[in-house]
Amino acid sequence: MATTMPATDDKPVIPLTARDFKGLVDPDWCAGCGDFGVLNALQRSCAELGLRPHEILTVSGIGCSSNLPGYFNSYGMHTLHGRSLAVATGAKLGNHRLHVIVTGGDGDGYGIGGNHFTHTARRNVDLTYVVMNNQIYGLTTGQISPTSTMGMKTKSTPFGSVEAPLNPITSAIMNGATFVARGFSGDVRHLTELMKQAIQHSGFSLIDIFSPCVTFNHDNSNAFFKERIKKLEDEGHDTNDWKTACEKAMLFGDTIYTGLFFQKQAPTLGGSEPVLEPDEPLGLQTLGLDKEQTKRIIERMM
Amino acid sequence: MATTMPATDDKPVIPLTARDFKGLVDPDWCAGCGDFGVLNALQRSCAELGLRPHEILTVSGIGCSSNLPGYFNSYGMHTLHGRSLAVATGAKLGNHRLHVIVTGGDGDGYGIGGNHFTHTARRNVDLTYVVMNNQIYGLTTGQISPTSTMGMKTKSTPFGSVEAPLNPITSAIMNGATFVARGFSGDVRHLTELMKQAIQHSGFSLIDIFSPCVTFNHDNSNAFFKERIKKLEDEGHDTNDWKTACEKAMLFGDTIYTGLFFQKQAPTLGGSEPVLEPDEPLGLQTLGLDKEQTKRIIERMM
Amino acid sequence: MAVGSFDFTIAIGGEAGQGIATPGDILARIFVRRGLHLNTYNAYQSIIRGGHIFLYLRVCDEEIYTHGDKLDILMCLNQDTMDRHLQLMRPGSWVLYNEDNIKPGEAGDGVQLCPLPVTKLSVTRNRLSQNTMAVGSAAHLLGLDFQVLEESLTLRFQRQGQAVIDENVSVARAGYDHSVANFEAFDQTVPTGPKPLAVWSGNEALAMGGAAAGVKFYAAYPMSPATGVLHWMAQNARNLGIMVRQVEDEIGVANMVIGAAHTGCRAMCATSGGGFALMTEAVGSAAMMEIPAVFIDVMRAGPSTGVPTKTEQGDLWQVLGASQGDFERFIVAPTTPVDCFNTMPELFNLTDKYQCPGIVVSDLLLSEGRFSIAPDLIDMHPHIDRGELITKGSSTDGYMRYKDTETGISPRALPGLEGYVHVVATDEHDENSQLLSDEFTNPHKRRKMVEKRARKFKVAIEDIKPPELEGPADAEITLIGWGSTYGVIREAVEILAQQGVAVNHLAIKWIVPFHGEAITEILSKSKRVVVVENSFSGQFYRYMRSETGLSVDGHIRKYDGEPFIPHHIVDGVKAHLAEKIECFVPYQEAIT
Amino acid sequence: MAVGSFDFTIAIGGEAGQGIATPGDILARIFVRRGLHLNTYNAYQSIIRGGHIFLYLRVCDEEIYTHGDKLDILMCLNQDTMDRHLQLMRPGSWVLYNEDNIKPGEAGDGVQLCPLPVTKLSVTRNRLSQNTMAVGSAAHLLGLDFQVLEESLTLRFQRQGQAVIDENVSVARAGYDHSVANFEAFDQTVPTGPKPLAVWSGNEALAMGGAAAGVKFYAAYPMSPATGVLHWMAQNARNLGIMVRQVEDEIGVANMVIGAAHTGCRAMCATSGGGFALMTEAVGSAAMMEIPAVFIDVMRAGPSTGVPTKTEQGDLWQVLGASQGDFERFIVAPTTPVDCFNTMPELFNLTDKYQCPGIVVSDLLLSEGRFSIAPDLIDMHPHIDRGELITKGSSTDGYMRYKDTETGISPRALPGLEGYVHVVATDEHDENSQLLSDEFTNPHKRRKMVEKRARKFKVAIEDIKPPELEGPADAEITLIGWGSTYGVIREAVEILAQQGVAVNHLAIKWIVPFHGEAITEILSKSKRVVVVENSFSGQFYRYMRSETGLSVDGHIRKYDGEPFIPHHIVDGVKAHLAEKIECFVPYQEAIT
Ligand SMILES: Cc1ncc(C[n+]2csc(CCOP(=O)(O)OP(=O)(O)O)c2C)c(N)n1
Ligand SMILES: Cc1ncc(C[n+]2csc(CCOP(=O)(O)OP(=O)(O)O)c2C)c(N)n1
Ligand code: SF4
Ligand code: SF4
Ligand SMILES: [Mg+2]
Ligand SMILES: [Mg+2]
Repeated sequence: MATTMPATDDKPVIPLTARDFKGLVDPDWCAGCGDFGVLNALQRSCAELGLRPHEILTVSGIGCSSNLPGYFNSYGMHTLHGRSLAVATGAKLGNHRLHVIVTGGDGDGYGIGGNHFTHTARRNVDLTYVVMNNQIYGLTTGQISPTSTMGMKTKSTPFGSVEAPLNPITSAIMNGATFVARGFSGDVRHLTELMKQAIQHSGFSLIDIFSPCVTFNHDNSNAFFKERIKKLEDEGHDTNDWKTACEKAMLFGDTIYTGLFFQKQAPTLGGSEPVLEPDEPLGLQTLGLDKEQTKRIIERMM
Repeated sequence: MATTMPATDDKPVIPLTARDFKGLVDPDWCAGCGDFGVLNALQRSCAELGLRPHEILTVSGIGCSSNLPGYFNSYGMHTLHGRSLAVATGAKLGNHRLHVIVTGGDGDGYGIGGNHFTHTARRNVDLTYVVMNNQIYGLTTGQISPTSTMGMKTKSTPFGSVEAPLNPITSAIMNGATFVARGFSGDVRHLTELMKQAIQHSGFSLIDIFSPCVTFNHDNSNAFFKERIKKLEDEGHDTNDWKTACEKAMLFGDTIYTGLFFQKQAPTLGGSEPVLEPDEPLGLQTLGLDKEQTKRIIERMM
Repeated sequence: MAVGSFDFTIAIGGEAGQGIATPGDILARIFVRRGLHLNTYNAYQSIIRGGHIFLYLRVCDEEIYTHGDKLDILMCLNQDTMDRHLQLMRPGSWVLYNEDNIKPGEAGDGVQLCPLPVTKLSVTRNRLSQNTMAVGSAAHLLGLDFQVLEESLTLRFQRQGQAVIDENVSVARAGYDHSVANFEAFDQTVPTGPKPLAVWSGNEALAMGGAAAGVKFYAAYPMSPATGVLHWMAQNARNLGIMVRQVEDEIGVANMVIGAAHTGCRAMCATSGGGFALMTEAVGSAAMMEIPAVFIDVMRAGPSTGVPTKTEQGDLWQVLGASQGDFERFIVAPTTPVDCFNTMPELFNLTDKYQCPGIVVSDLLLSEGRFSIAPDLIDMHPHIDRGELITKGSSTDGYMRYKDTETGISPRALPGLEGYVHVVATDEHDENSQLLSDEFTNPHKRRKMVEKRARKFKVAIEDIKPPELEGPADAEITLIGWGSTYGVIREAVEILAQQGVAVNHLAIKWIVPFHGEAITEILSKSKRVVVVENSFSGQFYRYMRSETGLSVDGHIRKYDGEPFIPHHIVDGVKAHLAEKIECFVPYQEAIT
Repeated sequence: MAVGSFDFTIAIGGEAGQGIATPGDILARIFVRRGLHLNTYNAYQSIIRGGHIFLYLRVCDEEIYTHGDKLDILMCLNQDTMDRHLQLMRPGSWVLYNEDNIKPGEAGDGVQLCPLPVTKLSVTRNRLSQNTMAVGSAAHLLGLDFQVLEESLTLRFQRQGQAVIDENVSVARAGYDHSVANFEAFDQTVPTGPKPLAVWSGNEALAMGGAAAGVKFYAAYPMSPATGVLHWMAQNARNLGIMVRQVEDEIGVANMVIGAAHTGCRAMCATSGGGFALMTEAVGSAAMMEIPAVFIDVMRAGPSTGVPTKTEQGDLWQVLGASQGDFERFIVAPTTPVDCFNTMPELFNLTDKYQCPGIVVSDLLLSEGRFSIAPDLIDMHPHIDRGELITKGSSTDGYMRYKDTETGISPRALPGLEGYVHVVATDEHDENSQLLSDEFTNPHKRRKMVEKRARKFKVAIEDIKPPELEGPADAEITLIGWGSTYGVIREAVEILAQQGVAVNHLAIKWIVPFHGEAITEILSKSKRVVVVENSFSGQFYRYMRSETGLSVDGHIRKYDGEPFIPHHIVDGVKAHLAEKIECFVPYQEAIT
């Protein structure tokens, strides 16, 4: 069967609601898990942006949070632990018309997936990365993650962690990410706005979200964040200023900031590749070379 | 055969010279390769610090630069491409008396080894990481590396690279490294001083070194650096100030800074682990449990 | 085995988060402290809340090797459990449930339905009361003194304080008394064994075996079903002086272990198939550098993420094919929990002697199951042999790390020693660890080094016990299995014997080196050979054939995630005896 | 083959950095443009400067499959080359060298020593003059017109401008003239083939085959000896509209390829053993998600980093054991450069049809060798069959990505299409891609899905041509090889035939699925079977036995990094005929 192009759908667009982005099954997250708020915000933001399910590809790794694509009505890939950003980069370049949204956990993204995080940011791949950062490994029943705080007691650190946590915000900024924000699953409205901006941003956008694990992380609970969180927007933060952005992102005491820390415009990886210029996505192109292409190849070999 | 402890050597110490750190074979690097300068500086610094070959463990990955341990007279491990920091962490914890010096290339350390770089920095493992950053993959005959500049033409990017380079200095600072410096293979004296400081620093020290590849990188040559490099020391830089450090590290135009960008004191990974307190290195301890230990284990199971 | 005179299985079913572990634990402790043998299997899902969890606790007055074929008490914590399992209950069994929210189904003949009026009897609104009450009732049904249960509850809730203890005791009492008044108890009394037993899981046995062998460095990245090893190590790190690290990924884990091993630590790590895939490159590097280190792959149902909480023996070829090129490494698949323990010191001695990696292949069934163990079977002071290890400095010249000796074994000096400075390398090197590529890639040196390393393994097989046939020599069928299927085949063989079917059993533990000749010799006398495997493609059979050329007469395979229970094998043997079939795949009944 | 009437080998030796490639290239071009067949092998090291590099250029008027057994012209660029190789020169051969800095050794009878007074004759001080002068002399020795060489030089240095051309032409002329005056030339004239041939390497053939198959996405992390594929792809990316990416590591590569493949791109990547080790987890995930993608492992001598510039067939078990669990994937080992090319479209059609990964196993010898090829053998417009791929949106309801069909193949819809929204997953899932673990891990659903996927491969073997025996049916010995040894075995068989020894040859290309029955049938008629392998442990033999149970009569193996040349096999066959030995390992003479 030859590859043909998909019909661009010309039916009148009926406005969708968050409910239209509900997946086939209900989440199996623990009652009270922060991830519900993240899912909710993502559904709202896609609806509010007027996106349609088949235009979106969610890509995740493995973890409680990485189960999200199964609960969300769109194309989805539930890939390997730590590999979502690599898969997503391939998918975005393969079909640059898709809105690619990568969802996962702090272990998945900053632990095992850390190298892809660094390099996807650096390359400014045009996708949105939503990290449900609960500062713990949830699915494997509670071990430290790269964002666990010093001294935290978990099954793998019964005497308390002795490792300094990674700061995803400052790392992302320094690695070249062009949109770096932090959200809180307990503030769905705010998170929805951040997600809308992130999805609309052209380039690599990170939203690191405090999404408490009610079962295994009793240190960083909903209440913990509720009493500390301040929004950057409320203070007139300058999102062009990486220095202040980093400085504010480093705070994790009485004040913890959420909001958009940093944004800049830069060419995206796909945008810099002339191969994507003929607007038809690579993955939907008809296969087979033409005479001219063939001739050039053979001539080179003579 | 039972494990016994090594004889602590009580012979009078004859001062060593750089020549004493010459390895069994001569380097097979191209004439003019920057790595000669790095090797030279490392030999000098070890001699000047009064270290002896058997007290040092060099650990490398794979690459032209990673061949260094074979050319250096000390214990050495020439491991897998990208894995030197992980191996070195294990070795340092296994015998914390060793001076562990990790040597390698930009591809090895920031490309395939990027995740270990992030996390070894964060954990503040007490070792010195010497990166010969030639902004290219030398051993594989010339492809872009994560530090190659935009537009650089290589065998894998014949039309020019479209990826923004990673800045090892700012990344290291943000990932939690406690000693972050940059050197130039063309200034062996300066590099030697940096290395001495780095080796003496307690915690994770990075020296990213411009070490030009004369064969495959014609953009970033010795001459290129010679005319641009300024030393931080000459300007009275404050090594406690991460903001200025990052700002200065970002410059890669008419001025390029070398020197110590940032340093702070923080507990090291080994230092935080009570298991290392009985000074005898783990790897040299006599094996076998005592009665008390055994009793405690069995009781737990009843 | 020989099923004992007392052989009783309690199953508790509910959803994740309903607290199944606690009643299971309380009951388990009562039995083992009484000196009874225990085998538990927990059928669960990769979710933290919801789903269907089903815990089997089998208790016996003789040694047992599986969770068995039958259920005596079914404790339903939710309707789902009732609906799924009631039909499987046989005459003489009991079904306990909270009558407030669970409707019983149509019970079979002789099945006693035991509704508990939980709300009415409860002194508390705690949602876990139904569990404790069911435990109380079960205690009565088993003819246990309430005091025994009370002691166990007290111990269990000790750390939570007297109020919690009191609450639980009174709820349990209510259940006990209600049961006395309403249900007919078991007609046997629970026997008492000669002395109290302990409880461990296969993972704990692996960890403890490592500790006994002198492990000083343990690194891990969490992955089910191997995480139990990490948890044990972390818990005991300070007591035992073991450096335990959670690392950024499995690649880091494996390489860190190699680094620590190089400095002289006995070092190990455990993961499951996906994590092991990431470790393979490092395994090859350890072989090339000739550094001993131990890697454990606890298999779960694959491929890929697969079914994280289900068992399978599907990683054999991955382990055999770990990393590029030919190299020396041990591969061993322990057969029982005690064997998990004993394998570790044995393997560490071998990897030290032959200076190469060792790989242990376990699986979810063995690693996560919880089993009784007689404490005196655990030898925490095994023989330790570190091989040709140099641990003292010297001023001798001319040390060559990869000296080409007659045995292929080159004396190994630890970094830090004066007089032995050397570099180890993953590139091919000469005797003095100079890279062949550094000068000119000499094919003769290359060949010599390949042969030097390979020579080590010419004799290694002699250090390993050949497998032995269990059961009658003139059996109708010889069953071959490997690793964790030892127990279920053993029990099946006994059941068949009772039924007059003579079957014998060849259990394979050592995969590399492989006792191909011994196996060929044994099987040459068999009338009919059937291979039992918990995988789809018969990975073990294909491996055995690759090493021996042997073909067999039939297969019994399972790949639905649930483990074999004895009657699956019994049915398979009968099917093979009845007609010539290639492969028997048992129907998994318990949970539909 | 049948060695043609003209069969000539030139070897150029020197150290890295002495510019061996250029004279090699110039000579190669002359021959192929003349329509002669070419086979080159470059023996080099993993260093950029120094060491010993030895380039073989074999030219023939008939098709050839190896770089052969003999040397006709030896061009020494340094003393080392003279010292190492002079003794191997046979009567009727020439040894060219710069008399200014190279001392000749004791030449054998009939070996013509041809000193070149480079400094005296040179118009320039360019250190590469000796190379060009030697080329000039070689042209004369071969009886070529100088004009032919001049044309070739002009073409070669075109981009560097007229001055460079002139300089080279005059140096070459000096060498040519000196040779005319002093040395005795070849007594044959170099023939001319029917039409000009092109030159490619196995890596280029793989890349071009991919491009012809419609590859739209190529990702790589550089690794010898696979990097040639990346370089070709990068060079041709814009012409062909292929997205080519260099990625941070091989894990990223493999996963990126899978992502791109999922959106409909034919996608591939190439690496060597160590990189493939890192990709294995992803290979398993592609199988579970049922995404077609192609992974190439170009083997080099292992284990671990091994000998990066040397050849071996040591990754077979790694590829067979790639990733945990049982899953469907194709594994194919092309036998010749043209076969490398043709394999790609065939494999992409299969992976599309069966929606699973495909793995190509090549090796350094095949991938980095440079060979002549008749352009009309390269079909850049092969048949493309994407299988059951849905590429148009629809409003039909009820699409299930993993529908359990009769063939096991479920119609595959690309993301972006309206009406087919679905999730793919590496966790075990049901027909509608819901995770089994999400609700309750149903063993029956699990079994059904394993069987659905496996069913795809029940018939796949029918799409693959069974291997065929080449040579006389009643041969004394049947040689079996796999992948790249095709050529050397083929030539050895012909040499043996000329010597009156009847040998036939069974070359295996498809590893999975494996035509075990066809092979068994063929070998059942063989008098004596000997397996030829470029590995220490006989990985292919053990695999063949695992699939067929077949044992064989002997082995010819090599694992010193250098490839087999025909007489190694010839010697091996004779050794096996002379006495019963298990394994013959040829002595590698050329470079000691
Ligand atoms: C290669 C590999 N290693 C380990 C695992 C086991 N694993 C599954 S999820 C997970 C971590 C989950 O933590 P996180 O990403 O923070 O997600 P959360 O569950 O907290 O949302 C791990 C280690 C795996 N699936 N694959
Ligand atoms: C897993 C793996 N992938 C790829 C390679 C091939 N390889 C060897 S060195 C190298 C890169 C070298 O670059 P760099 O680290 O910058 O060192 P340099 O040679 O420039 O000093 C690569 C890709 C390998 N050895 N192992
Ligand atoms: S374990 Fe934690 S992260 Fe996972 S679902 Fe429960 S609350 Fe959420
Ligand atoms: S190729 Fe480049 S990096 Fe490698 S030795 Fe030569 S100059 Fe140095
Ligand atoms: Mg988490
Ligand atoms: Mg480099």
